[in-house]
Amino acid sequence: MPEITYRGAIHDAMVEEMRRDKRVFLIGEDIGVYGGAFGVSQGMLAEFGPERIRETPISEQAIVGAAAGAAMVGMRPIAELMFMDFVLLAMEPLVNQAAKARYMFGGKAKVPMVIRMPSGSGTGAAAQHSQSLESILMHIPGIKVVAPSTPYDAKGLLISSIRDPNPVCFVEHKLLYKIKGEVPAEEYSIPLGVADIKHEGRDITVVTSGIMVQKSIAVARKLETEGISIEVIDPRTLRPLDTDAIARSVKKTGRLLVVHEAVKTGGWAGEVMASVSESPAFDYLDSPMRRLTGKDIPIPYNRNLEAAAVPQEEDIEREIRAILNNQY
Amino acid sequence: MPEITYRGAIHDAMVEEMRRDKRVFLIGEDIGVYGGAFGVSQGMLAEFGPERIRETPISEQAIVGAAAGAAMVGMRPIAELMFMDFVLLAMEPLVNQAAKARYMFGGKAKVPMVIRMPSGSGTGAAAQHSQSLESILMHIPGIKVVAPSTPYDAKGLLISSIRDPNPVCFVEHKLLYKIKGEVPAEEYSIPLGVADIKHEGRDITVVTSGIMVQKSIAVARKLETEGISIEVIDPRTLRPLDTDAIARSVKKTGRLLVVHEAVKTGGWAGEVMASVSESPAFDYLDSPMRRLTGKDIPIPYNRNLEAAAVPQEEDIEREIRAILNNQY
Amino acid sequence: MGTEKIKAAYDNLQTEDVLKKAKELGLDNDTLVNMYRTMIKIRLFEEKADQLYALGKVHGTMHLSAGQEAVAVGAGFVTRDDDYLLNHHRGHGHFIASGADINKMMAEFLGKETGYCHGRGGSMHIADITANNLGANGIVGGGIELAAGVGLAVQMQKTDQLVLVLFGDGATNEGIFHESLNMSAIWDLPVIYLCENNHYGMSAEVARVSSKVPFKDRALAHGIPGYFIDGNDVLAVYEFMKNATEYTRTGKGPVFIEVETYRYFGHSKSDRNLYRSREEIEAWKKRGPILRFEKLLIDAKLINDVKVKEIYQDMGALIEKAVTFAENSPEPEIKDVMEWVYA
Amino acid sequence: MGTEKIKAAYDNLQTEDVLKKAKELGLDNDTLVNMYRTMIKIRLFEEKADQLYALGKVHGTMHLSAGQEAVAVGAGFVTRDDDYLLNHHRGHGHFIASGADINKMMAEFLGKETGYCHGRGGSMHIADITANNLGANGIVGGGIELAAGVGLAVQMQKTDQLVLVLFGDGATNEGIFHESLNMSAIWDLPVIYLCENNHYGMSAEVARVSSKVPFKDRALAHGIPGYFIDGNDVLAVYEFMKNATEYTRTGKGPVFIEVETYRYFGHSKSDRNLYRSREEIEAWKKRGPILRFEKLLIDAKLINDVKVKEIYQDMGALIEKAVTFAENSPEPEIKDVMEWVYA
Ligand SMILES: Cc1ncc(C[n+]2csc(CCOP(=O)(O)OP(=O)(O)O)c2C)c(N)n1
Ligand SMILES: Cc1ncc(C[n+]2csc(CCOP(=O)(O)OP(=O)(O)O)c2C)c(N)n1
Ligand SMILES: [Mg+2]
Ligand SMILES: [Mg+2]
Repeated sequence: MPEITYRGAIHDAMVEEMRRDKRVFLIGEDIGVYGGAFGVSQGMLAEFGPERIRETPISEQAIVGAAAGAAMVGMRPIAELMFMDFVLLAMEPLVNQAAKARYMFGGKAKVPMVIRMPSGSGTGAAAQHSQSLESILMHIPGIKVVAPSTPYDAKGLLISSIRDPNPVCFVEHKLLYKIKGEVPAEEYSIPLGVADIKHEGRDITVVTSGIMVQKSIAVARKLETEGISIEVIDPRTLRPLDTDAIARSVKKTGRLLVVHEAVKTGGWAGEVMASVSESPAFDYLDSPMRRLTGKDIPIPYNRNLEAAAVPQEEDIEREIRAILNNQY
Repeated sequence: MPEITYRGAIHDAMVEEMRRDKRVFLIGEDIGVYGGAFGVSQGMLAEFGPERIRETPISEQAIVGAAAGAAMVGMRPIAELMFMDFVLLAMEPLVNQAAKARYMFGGKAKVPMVIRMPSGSGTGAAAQHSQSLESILMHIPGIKVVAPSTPYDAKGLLISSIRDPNPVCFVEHKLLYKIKGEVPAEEYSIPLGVADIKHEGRDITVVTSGIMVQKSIAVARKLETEGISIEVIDPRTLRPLDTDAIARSVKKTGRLLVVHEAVKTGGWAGEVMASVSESPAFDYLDSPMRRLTGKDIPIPYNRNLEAAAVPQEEDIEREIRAILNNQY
Repeated sequence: MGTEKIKAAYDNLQTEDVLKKAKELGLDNDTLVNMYRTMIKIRLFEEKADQLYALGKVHGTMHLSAGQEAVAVGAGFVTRDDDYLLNHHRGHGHFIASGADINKMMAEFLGKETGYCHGRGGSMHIADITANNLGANGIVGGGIELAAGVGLAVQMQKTDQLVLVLFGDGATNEGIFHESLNMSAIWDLPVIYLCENNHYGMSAEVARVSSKVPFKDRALAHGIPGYFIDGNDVLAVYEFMKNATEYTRTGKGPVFIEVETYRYFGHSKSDRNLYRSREEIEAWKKRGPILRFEKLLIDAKLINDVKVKEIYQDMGALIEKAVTFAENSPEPEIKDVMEWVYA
Repeated sequence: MGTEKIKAAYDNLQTEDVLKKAKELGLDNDTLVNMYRTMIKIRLFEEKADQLYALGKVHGTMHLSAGQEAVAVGAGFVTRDDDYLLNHHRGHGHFIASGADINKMMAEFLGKETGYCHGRGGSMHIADITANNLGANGIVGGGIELAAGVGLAVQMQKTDQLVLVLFGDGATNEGIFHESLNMSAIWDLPVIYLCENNHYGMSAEVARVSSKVPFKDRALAHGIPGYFIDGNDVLAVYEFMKNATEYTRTGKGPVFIEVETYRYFGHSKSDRNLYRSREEIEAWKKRGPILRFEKLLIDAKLINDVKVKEIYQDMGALIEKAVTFAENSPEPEIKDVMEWVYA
């Protein structure tokens, strides 16, 4: 299989779907000749023209509102928000309109749209350009939340997201754009709501997402040499969350660590723990469920502080060892 | 002690603080002669005049932005959002500005402001006017989230919120406005971050907030006659969350039920469970932690559906019995 | 309001001149009477809604449009069935004028399974997606938020439909108003922004919360043609809407029309009308859209007192039938409460 | 840009006329030279920032204002120390012109503990709250969002301070722009909205994303005095700002000034300048604000080539000192990472 970047995988998914289905179009800021702030849509203006690579004013509420409106009448917009932080300007159309239209109107509306949003810290962009807000989006009935961690997942999940008849928030961690991975040349898609075991193991289940999947895999590989066997579960879609897969793994390992970059309080680790507590897996727990998360702070600018604000490989390793040694 | 309504308690807290401190003012829509959509500010225009009862255009982003700006330069605004749902229009100034200014600027800014917001269902206001979004607000470092369940708490907590040097989201459940309770005539305040045991018990801990506190107390009283002893813990502030008080109670009872009106997925029940899992109380659990929450749907209009969308007393009772009978 | 106003030409015209003008607009006598009939239908619907509320039969809130019928009818008789309607919270009249089934509306109002939204939406969310009626909106500015996108879809789908979006004076102060107008203007989207200036946004008198009136100036600042007209004159609304649709339907871009009107009932159920005087309300009722159009049609001998009475009876009977339909309709089943969150 | 423009009167004036006008504005020779010096300081700061970035010494992003110095200096020399400044992402120049300590700025840029924000904020969030400098903002429109509230506080505190809020052409398309202007207008708040129209918002050419230019029309639609002037003419900026502050400081309400200017560097680090031509950039450099002011001052014999060289050297030395200060400053301590979330 060819190796491509995460950025390239997202680009390819959009291009292929736009070729296949003329209802699909991209709307957002600087997505044309600039190619998007992270270069994801480079070259698309040349192929599809300004009608379908719809460059907007700096008006996030109108971008998401327009996407929702267009979706309600038969289009399949992909809206790009330049940074996930800016979804805070578009919560009204997303939550009060797109997410609720179908239910409010008694099942008669459909709002098939995707909002792509680069998330997370690590680029020195500081507090207003580094947030991981997926826990907030997960809390909204009517929308789906997808957060791929590899090029393969990114392409397959984006294709499913574009074809999905519901509003989908598609979270792209900035640090993932450059990573490479194998992606089939032929068409494929990955269903939403199905977790993936990124590393099989017996001793502890690590549920994690986005960039933290990459970090957790690295730790799993490292500790494997010591005979510590870690199962890394990547839900891939945070809503709907594949609670069965998580429960299955916890039943097997008896231990759970949830790792996310989002800040701790109110973060989605709690949702995972609640789901385990509600499942028969709870009785299989050999130790308390734990979480390792971003610190409860805005992301600082300074490089070292920024790194200290979110889990790093050492932290994951330390936490896993602590749990396995019953030190908590 | 005199008995006053929850609405009256909030009104009195504002009036007393405005008399005491001329930096305090109220800003929002229809807060003047109309007295606010829920009548909370009735009569305040007459006492304080249009300068300090600052009636705005329908511009929620500007309201919260203006409150943040004024707070940064020495005022102590109370912003009223007519419905909590409209905070979705003001997430940018709240989350990217007010919550982060202090950290971003290296500890040099202070943003002492309160945003009052009526939450919840039960009035037939349907999907866009009935949300319980406190779980989202809880996830933001830099802001505090307060949600009183009685007139006494409402007044004491609002006074502390107004005096607090940080942005505080003050969540008022609509169905509480009419309930009455004893409130001291003399000045008092309740510190933020301290839970209250609303009903003491031994068999199970129910952690709950807002209107669900009232419902849980009713169930506790009812089941008491059967010898079932329920401890109802009301965190009162959701951020900071008094995790010690929760852990203490769980250690005592060995069982935990979290009840909230907010929808299930990503709701703050998960946070409570995570905190218990992280605390020594986890080892005292005699059964899995459970949650009873709003259903994962937008709030429907029809009266019966609306009631079915969120926990009712029967549901709380059933859930408690199930846990105590080890049926889950 | 202390602002210049483009008065519709009808005020100082003689009856025969008006009729001539109506004919030029393509309105024959039957249509004129039909417009009147629809205004009565709306008025009676709103009055009945108010009564049902008083009787405790309605659980939620409602925003009644009595007094604003000329806007609904003047606009609704211009737009085509396949045009898109984005309505607002004070939207009953517009739905009726655009041909909605009042049985299903009333049933929705009572939260019944037979309502347009199967009782899930209520007054504030009545929609009929299959008829391109994209719903009332509980969020002030909510329709405006969606409008540019619907217009964009129409443009990309290359049809000659258009989007009519309704909102009040209060909504013009939401930021999305500006974002939406800007977007529609730069892309020449087929959107007609119809602003019902009824002098108040809830309790807020327009001039107290708005930098400058009329609001059409805000449209002009976006290079969008903007008009300020008498919204209690149904023929004036019809004429400006007709011109606007012709302009917009041929790809020339958005149009903004602000109509001056007045609501008779309180803002919603909780309103004690403290912000305005009884005299003001009475004065506006004397200039009411129905009385005025009725007088014209009587002068023109298109109707007479007997006919008026008959129309009131007919429309009243329809409303009663709708109430009966709604009251006899089943409640939604609780087991279905989780349906329709996702497609 | 194809729009009418109020040309500052200076362009076609003789040197002596300009000097006379400057004197009328209260600018003596020393101040004029000082303005020039400050422009050089800004330019050299920005060029150094670019170099530091290229050397890998800066972790985050940055938005440089080279080419826009006349705006910063023209405005910064008018406002008082106790006025409030709400800056935007392209804000280094404004901080420098308003008297900020470049050591602390440079240290913040390098993320050091000695920086204005102790390394927590970086280029996009430099602030000096004690000096009423309320910060740059990473959110387009972020300052505009806060401005009305700061103005409201000033009004309630009954001082004669004012609020200067800066933003680009791109920010005028955010809804908050409209909400903020409306709010300032209805309450006569002491806010000066200064829009730096540098022809692009990132890659978006103004006319492609904006319904109508100049943006001053949007202010006029709110009844706010609006001007469109040459932003590369430091004296023109000074004059209009001076008039605006006099108007605003005396309680007459907000003013909007749009200045036309141009940025030389890319939008930020990731910019490959594909949306504009090298020729365009060069043409604007020829009309650059520094060259132009320099020529005037030389003609007027206030400076000469030797003096120019000296100023460059002096300012360069200051910048070098700032870099040294910053580089020698300690990093924040990791143990303090949780500090300052709450007061
Ligand atoms: C975003 C938002 N803010 C506030 C409200 C509460 N609200 C509902 S209608 C209304 C007044 C609207 O005034 P206007 O737009 O003039 O319409 P009218 O009611 O006069 O028809 C208000 C403040 C809301 N529903 N949505
Ligand atoms: C709300 C928001 N949307 C988008 C961005 C990304 N962004 C940063 S600067 C910028 C361009 C701003 O253009 P303009 O206002 O003209 O200022 P300039 O950069 O030209 O000085 C964009 C799109 C942002 N920071 N905030
Ligand atoms: Mg109105
Ligand atoms: Mg610009």
